[in-house]
Amino acid sequence: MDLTINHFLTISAILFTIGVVGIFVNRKNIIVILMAIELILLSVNINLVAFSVFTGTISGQIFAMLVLTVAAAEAAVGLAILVVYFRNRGDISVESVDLMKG
Amino acid sequence: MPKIWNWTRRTGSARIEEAVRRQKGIGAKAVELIAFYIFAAIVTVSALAVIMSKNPVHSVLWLILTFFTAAGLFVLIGAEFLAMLLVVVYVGAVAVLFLFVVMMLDVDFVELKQGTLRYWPFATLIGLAFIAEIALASFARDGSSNANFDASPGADTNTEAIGQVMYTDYFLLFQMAGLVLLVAMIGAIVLTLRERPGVKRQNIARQTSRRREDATEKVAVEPGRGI
Amino acid sequence: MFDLETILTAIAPEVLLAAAGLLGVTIGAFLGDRFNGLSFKFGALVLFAAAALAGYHWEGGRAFDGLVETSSYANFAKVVSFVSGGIALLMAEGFLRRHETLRYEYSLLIIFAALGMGMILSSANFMTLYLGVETLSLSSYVLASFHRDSPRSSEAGLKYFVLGALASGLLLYGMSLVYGFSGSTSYEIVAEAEPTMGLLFGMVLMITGLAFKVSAAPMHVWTPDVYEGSPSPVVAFFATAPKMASMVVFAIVLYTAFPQVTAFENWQVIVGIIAAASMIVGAFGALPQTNLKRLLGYSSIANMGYALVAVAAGVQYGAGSLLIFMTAYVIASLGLFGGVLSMRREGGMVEDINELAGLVRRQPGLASALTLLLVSVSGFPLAFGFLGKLAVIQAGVSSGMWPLVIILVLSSVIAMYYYLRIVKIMWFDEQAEDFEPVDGWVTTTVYISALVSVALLIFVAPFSELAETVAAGLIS
Amino acid sequence: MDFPILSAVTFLPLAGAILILLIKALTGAQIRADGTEDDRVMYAGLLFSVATFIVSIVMFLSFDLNGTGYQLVEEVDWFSGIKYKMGIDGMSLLLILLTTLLTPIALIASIGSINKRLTEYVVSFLVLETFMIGVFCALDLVVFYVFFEAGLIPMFIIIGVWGGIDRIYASFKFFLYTLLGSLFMLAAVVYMYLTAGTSDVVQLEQYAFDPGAQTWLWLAFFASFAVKLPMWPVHTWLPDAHVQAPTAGSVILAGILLKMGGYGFLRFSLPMFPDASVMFQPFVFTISVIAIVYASLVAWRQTDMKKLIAYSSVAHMGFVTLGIFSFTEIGVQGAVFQMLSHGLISGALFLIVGVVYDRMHTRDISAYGGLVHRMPVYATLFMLFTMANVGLPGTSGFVGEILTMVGAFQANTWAAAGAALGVIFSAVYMLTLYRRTVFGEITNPELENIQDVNTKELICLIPLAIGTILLGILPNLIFDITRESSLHALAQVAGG
Amino acid sequence: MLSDNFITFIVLGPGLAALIAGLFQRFIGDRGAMVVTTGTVGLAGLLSIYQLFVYASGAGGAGHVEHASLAADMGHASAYVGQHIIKLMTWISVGDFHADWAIRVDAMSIVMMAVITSVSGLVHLYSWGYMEDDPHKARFFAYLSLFTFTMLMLVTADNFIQLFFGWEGVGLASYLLIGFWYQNKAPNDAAIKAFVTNRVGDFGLALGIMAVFLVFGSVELEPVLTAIKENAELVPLALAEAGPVREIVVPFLAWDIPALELIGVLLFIGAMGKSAQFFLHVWLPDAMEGPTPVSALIHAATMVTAGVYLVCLVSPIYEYAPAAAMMITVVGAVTALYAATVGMAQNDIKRVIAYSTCSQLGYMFFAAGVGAYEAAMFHLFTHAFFKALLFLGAGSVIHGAHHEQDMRKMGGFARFMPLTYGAMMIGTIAIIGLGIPHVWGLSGFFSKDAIIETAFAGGMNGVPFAQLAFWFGLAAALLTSFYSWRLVYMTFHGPRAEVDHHDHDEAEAHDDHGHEHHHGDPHESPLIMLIPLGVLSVGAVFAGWYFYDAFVGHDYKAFWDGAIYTAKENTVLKDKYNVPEWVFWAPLVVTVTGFVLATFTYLFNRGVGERIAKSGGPLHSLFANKWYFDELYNATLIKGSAWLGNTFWKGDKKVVDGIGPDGVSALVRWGARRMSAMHTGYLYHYAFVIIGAALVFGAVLFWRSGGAG
Repeated sequence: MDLTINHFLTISAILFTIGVVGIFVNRKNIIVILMAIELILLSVNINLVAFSVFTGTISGQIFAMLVLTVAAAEAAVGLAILVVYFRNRGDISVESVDLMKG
Repeated sequence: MPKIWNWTRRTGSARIEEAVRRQKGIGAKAVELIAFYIFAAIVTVSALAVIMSKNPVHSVLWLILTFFTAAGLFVLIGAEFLAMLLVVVYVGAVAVLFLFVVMMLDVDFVELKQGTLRYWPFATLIGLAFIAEIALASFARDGSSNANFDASPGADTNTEAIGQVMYTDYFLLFQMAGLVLLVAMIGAIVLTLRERPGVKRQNIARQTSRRREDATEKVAVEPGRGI
Repeated sequence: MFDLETILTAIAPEVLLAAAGLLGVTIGAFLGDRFNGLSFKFGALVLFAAAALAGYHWEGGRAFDGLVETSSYANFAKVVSFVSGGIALLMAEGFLRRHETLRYEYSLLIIFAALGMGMILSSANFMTLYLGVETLSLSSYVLASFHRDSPRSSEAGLKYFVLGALASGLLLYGMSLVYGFSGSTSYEIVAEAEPTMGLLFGMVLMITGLAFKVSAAPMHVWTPDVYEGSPSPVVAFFATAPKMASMVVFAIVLYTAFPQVTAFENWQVIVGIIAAASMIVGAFGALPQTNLKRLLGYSSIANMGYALVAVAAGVQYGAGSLLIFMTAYVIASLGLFGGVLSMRREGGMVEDINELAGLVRRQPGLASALTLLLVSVSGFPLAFGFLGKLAVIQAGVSSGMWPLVIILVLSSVIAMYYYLRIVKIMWFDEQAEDFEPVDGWVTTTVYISALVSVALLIFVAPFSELAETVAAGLIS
Repeated sequence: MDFPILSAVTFLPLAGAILILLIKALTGAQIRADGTEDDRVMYAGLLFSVATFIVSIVMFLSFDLNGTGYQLVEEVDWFSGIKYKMGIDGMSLLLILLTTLLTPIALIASIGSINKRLTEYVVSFLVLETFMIGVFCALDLVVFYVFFEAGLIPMFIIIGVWGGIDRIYASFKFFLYTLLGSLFMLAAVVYMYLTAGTSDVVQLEQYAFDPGAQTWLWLAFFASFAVKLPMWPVHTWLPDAHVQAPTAGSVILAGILLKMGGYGFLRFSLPMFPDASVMFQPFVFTISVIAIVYASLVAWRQTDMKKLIAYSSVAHMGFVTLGIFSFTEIGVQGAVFQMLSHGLISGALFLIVGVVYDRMHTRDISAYGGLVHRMPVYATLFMLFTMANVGLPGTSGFVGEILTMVGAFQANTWAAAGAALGVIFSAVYMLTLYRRTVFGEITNPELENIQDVNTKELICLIPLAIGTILLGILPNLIFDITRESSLHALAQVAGG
Repeated sequence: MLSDNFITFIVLGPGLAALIAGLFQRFIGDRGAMVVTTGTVGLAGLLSIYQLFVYASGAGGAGHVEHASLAADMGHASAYVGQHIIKLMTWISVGDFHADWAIRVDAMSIVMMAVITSVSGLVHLYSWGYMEDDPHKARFFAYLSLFTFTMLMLVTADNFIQLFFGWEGVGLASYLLIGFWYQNKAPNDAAIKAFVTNRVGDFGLALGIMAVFLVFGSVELEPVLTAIKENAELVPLALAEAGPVREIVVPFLAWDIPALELIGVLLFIGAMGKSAQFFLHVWLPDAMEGPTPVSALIHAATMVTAGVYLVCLVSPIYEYAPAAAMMITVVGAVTALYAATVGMAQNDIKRVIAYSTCSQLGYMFFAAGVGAYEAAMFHLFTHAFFKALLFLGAGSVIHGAHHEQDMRKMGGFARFMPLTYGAMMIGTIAIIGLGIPHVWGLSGFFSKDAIIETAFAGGMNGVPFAQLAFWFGLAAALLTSFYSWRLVYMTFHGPRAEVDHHDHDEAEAHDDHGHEHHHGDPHESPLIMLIPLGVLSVGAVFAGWYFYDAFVGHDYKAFWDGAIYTAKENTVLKDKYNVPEWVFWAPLVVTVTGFVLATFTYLFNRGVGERIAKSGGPLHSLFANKWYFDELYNATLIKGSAWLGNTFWKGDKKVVDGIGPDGVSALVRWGARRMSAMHTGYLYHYAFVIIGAALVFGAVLFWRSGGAG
């Protein structure tokens, strides 16, 4: 049995799902949400790389590289916002993020 | 294992590589698969641990593990350059950033992490549905056909293949990525940098020019009263 | 390979914006706070210049091996986006000054956001699209939490960020699937690929991600909160330029990357569902609102729903309508947020709609202009918004999407209710205190956009012809 | 193209409104301490509305009564093949004249009784007048729609600002109800534009829509016109709107706005969807008759004078639909006549109520009684309009009713019989109203010193009284003008 | 010689006078208004009587031929030629629907004009005295003249629409006059009742006119009636098939009905309302709330006879609509008897006369029903005189008794007002139809006996229900005699009753318009009121004798000159000479019987009547309470429609609004609250929504692809 793309797609899907679930199952800590986002981006990268290799095109890997870059940027901005938020509220509990609703 | 792959890369051409791959026989495939399953298991478990662990510091650590393992997966199919980037960027920069922030935000994490258990069945359901959908969509493709399998098309090595297009075909993207980073930088600075008047900073010149008269004050204290 | 002329034909405005952004960073580094005030004029000027450039290179072109390809359709959207972005920037200055958050980074972020918009409008490749989206998004996240000392602002930024990142993830995952099943990230090649299930699923995920960017339901969830929490000038920006750009990109991506019959049939249904949901959510959600910004947030959701009806109609019927509708919406929104920015009392901003009570008695001009703008944004005859809605209905009818048209009609009536409620408060209720005067940019914007809304109702012919022409260009 | 007289009539009031606003803006707000405003703005508005009336007379004179088709046509390209096209035939000519007549009357009636926010008031009325005239002039569906809808805003403001206690509810109900219907029409208009490739009324009349499509298009148009007219059971906005609106608002509402529905049926539904119109005839008859009987009975039980008259309007508009959908020349002519006549009568009745409302500030019937002792002239005028509303021969009310019923009788005897039943009830409720307010002893001591109608009120009422009687005795003045357009409206139905 | 100018003046003059008196009363004053109206109407009366004589003396119309347009070939009774139309102007002309303002002059209209204007003139004059103390004299006279005008328009209409104008116009005038004393509730209620009940009749009339138009495509009298006479081939509108008009069947509501029957019945419903026939009679007694001159003019002499006039006018229709005619016969006969029974038990002097009117109208109707239209018209003509006389006499009594109307409080007035007494005696004898067969009698004798005889003749000829009508007529004659004498005895004979001014609320009402209290004896009325009584007495005595031959006698064909049409088979009028001898004598017998009974009960044994009333047997209660018709209508129709109105009104708010705008808006608000509540502000909910949406969209995709893949 060969190592096929489906193996990678599967693991990517699992990772993606874990990331997604991580976002909304987490009720206490925003920072974990940010990490979940990183997981999602990682899953995308696995996808891209796998596709790149299995279709024999390079652009997927380039794409993955860009995603990586963006992920870093996102992490920076996200954490910056989180810090600002923490400064204002003194708390990073997800459940306290409800000043605005309705 | 990397050795095998290096050899394969050197053949340079996709067709030859394919032929070689076919010649490797069942044993090699088995090794690949075993490696994959190991990595996959670790990735899954550690990813789960990221979102489940009670302490965010642990989460970060699990995240690092996830990235490492994922890098392993990349290596497994020959995307070495990206594997390297993943480790460097994520583990070196992002995860550390996370750790840094986690440490900086002085939160009682233990207290935060309570009572998430009851959402899990539901979340699992959603997750399974999601995986099912993705699988349904993706596996429509004939998975066993790896006809175009090539991690470094048009080049000998993976890095070379990327390098060939990075600054040529995808020059624009490279620039744009730079701008994204710039934006992120400006954003991070504008949000977090602040010069608050109350903050005590070290002023060496002032410290050194300090005299005793400035620092002390003589007070006549009446007996029995205190200051 | 790097033929400058080709590049400029395609993305001259973006080049300008990038250069100006970098220049701004440099100037800022040297001048520091002294650049704060100036930067707004600088930014606006740059945006207007970019708009002019887009107009100059109207026909657009293709560059970077097809990474970017600009059409006149995209340029139309660029002009509107850049101009509205510039105006939003001008309106921001006074507000930020009063709130002591006047910083040149604001202008830079707007410039970069505009750059992102330009890039996505010019994109012909998912990678370009993604980077553009991220440039826009990251700027937006920061802008949303620009009032970093305000809990609401930072919460808005946080929500926007987390959900935005999630949506980006979906978008990206979709892109990866599309890439995987077509073998390319170029629209052209994707368009010719066999629409396998994987491709279609990727497309669906992409739609989900893009719908988030245009704040269409049910990916709208961030919108009300962000509108409420973010600083008003930022919301004025969010409601105008990026909406225009994202919506047009939404259309361009669907039209150019997924034109296959199977794909079209599927995305039409899904976009239709999104449109319907948006119209319903926008109509119902706004009803109980008392915060004007939040209300306008829901209103924008509803309006995006209308726009998506045009998108769902397909390139042949909807492309031109989309431009007309979005332009009308942007013009009206600019004025309305000018109104929001005018609501200043006792040194602070007020946002409750009841603060507008009896406005017509004290500031009849403002009240009348706002009334006209509300009329326009509600798609009621008397203002340009009507033609926008007419165009959308036309798109819906011509593609035979009757259920959508009926939902559009019903939701319009409900939406009318809350617009009317504002009119009622301004005209019928006993008056509250006067608003304090605001700077000229805001007032001018309100009046000009009201005037333009009315004028375009009458002298719409050149405009609509232009929209039709550029849409026709998209089809061929 | 000759002098665009139609545009002149249409936009003169708007120009006046803008001018008044400009002058006010330039001279500064003149709000006195007690919140009242300078009366001069009212007279300025009056000036413009009277000028409009005069211009409309000029329009009347330049209209060739023997001509066929649409006259005084103006055409300017608007966008995408949609034209700003104006033109009138006999029916619209008269409705425009009714509009330009009632608007000054409404403004005169407001002098003295409206004393807050005069500028806005006058401007609202002038703007409203422009839209109303525009509706009757428009020969392009989109243009028609614009005018048709746009009128809601000023009326909304009129009810909402100067209305009674529940004015908010009423104004919203009025607005949203009518809007809902109209939006369906808009969708239909778009469909027609796309199918026929034009929104030009003249061309659409020639275009034969597929019968299946006609059904839906007819329904969409019906949704709009039925609400506007208003037909049962979508009539409930009307009593509320009337009760809450200021007198002048009610006059315009009943006098003109309601007519847009009937006008729409004649101008669009019949010529453009003849098959569907025929198909829906029983349906329209049914609800028309229900409207007549139902509204009459409800009117009888009212305690609020305006509400009573409002329900009576519902009943009377039932005759209009009855006549239109009889598809006979007699019925259609009768319907047109009924619209004009009802414009005069109901307008006058609302003015009549306004007279005592201004003095007593109540519309409760039980607060009155014995007015004849103090207000003989008022009682006389009231009697005249009561009888006109009852449909007494010799007044204009009769002619419309009998013709529509004669028309309906040919199509469906049930409908005619039901309508005739409504005529009985109309006598019941109007006479009851009259007896309880005008006759009897003065029981309410506040009525002891009530003054009879003054000159201003007479100026408002006398033209309407003259019109009511004149049209009752010489209705052929009208029929000669509307014959052409009535036959035109029927041409497709009869032919198809 | 008939003159266009005279006739035009007769018709339009009163209208003009009414206008002047009504609109310019402030300028010309009460006296001016009275002079103008009385003068005009009086002049019109004189002229119209002159015209009548001119016409009648023309020996069947030969003399009145002045205009070329008037039928040159007289004597063609079957052709509708004996008429002349003065067209004033076009009224309504839409398609085939053409109605002019016109004056149609033929025998019928001339007779009616004479009756109307002469009685009206006298009533005007009478009112000078009767209304002397009323502060609103100008208004009153304006109304009277208005009535006269509209009534004239009615009888001179050349089309159904103008007829309807007059029809409703007299209704309006009646309404105004009944409610003349508007301060009080009773007159107002009565006025509304009258108007509305009439409207119910008008409902039928209007539908009838519509049916006429449907069948004939015209609403003008001449083409319509000619078509029937000639049995023309017609294509009714909305029906495809042509056919001879007498055989056309039209759909009406759920039935297919012969056209003429339908029209006949519908028109008769109109006549029932106006002429207060059974079922629609309830308004007439109440109408007595109006001033007495009004009762005399409108509710006795003229307006109420409009129904009879209408039936006679469209006689061709009924000639070929046997069922409709039968209906008329039955309703007329029943009314004649019914009203008479009620009349016996009333105590209000005017109400007695009102029921008497009702009853007499019944006579006229059944006469028309059996085909003796001429007899109906004749009775209408004579009745106008003696009934007006009775009313004016009653008015005089009331006036003299200080507005007391209750006969129980009268008695022995004969010596206080001998002239009035005399007039009333003449009226009474006239109405009971006293006369010696084949010899002579008062007006009522000639006309009523003619009716009874034709009814019998009709019975012989097999006209359905004619026999019944005959017997009912006889019975009614008995009762008529009884209650008429009862009235005379209770009022004028017997001991002088104490007139107590403090407990009659009817009179109370009139106090505040200036009528002084005369605590004392009744008195004779002023001369100005007595003159009309005198003139009418002359009419009541001689009119029947003088016009018998012309109206129903040997010259009738020439006199009517086609204005009344009878089919060839209809010979009742001639056959009335062929009835058995006892039929001639029967009316006299019953009349005398009634007289004897009344005399016994109310003159010789005063108190018997009162005892009967007090004992309140079921029959008496039934009669006294008008057979409980008011109660019945109140309980069913009025309460019913009030309930319906209330229900609808509540339904409007609860159901129509509740399901419609209010319900929808509540639903929308509810939805909006739910929608708003969904936006919890929590990130995880938002994220969930987004993910869920993606899932759903994916599912949609798979579902659309049929689960493939």
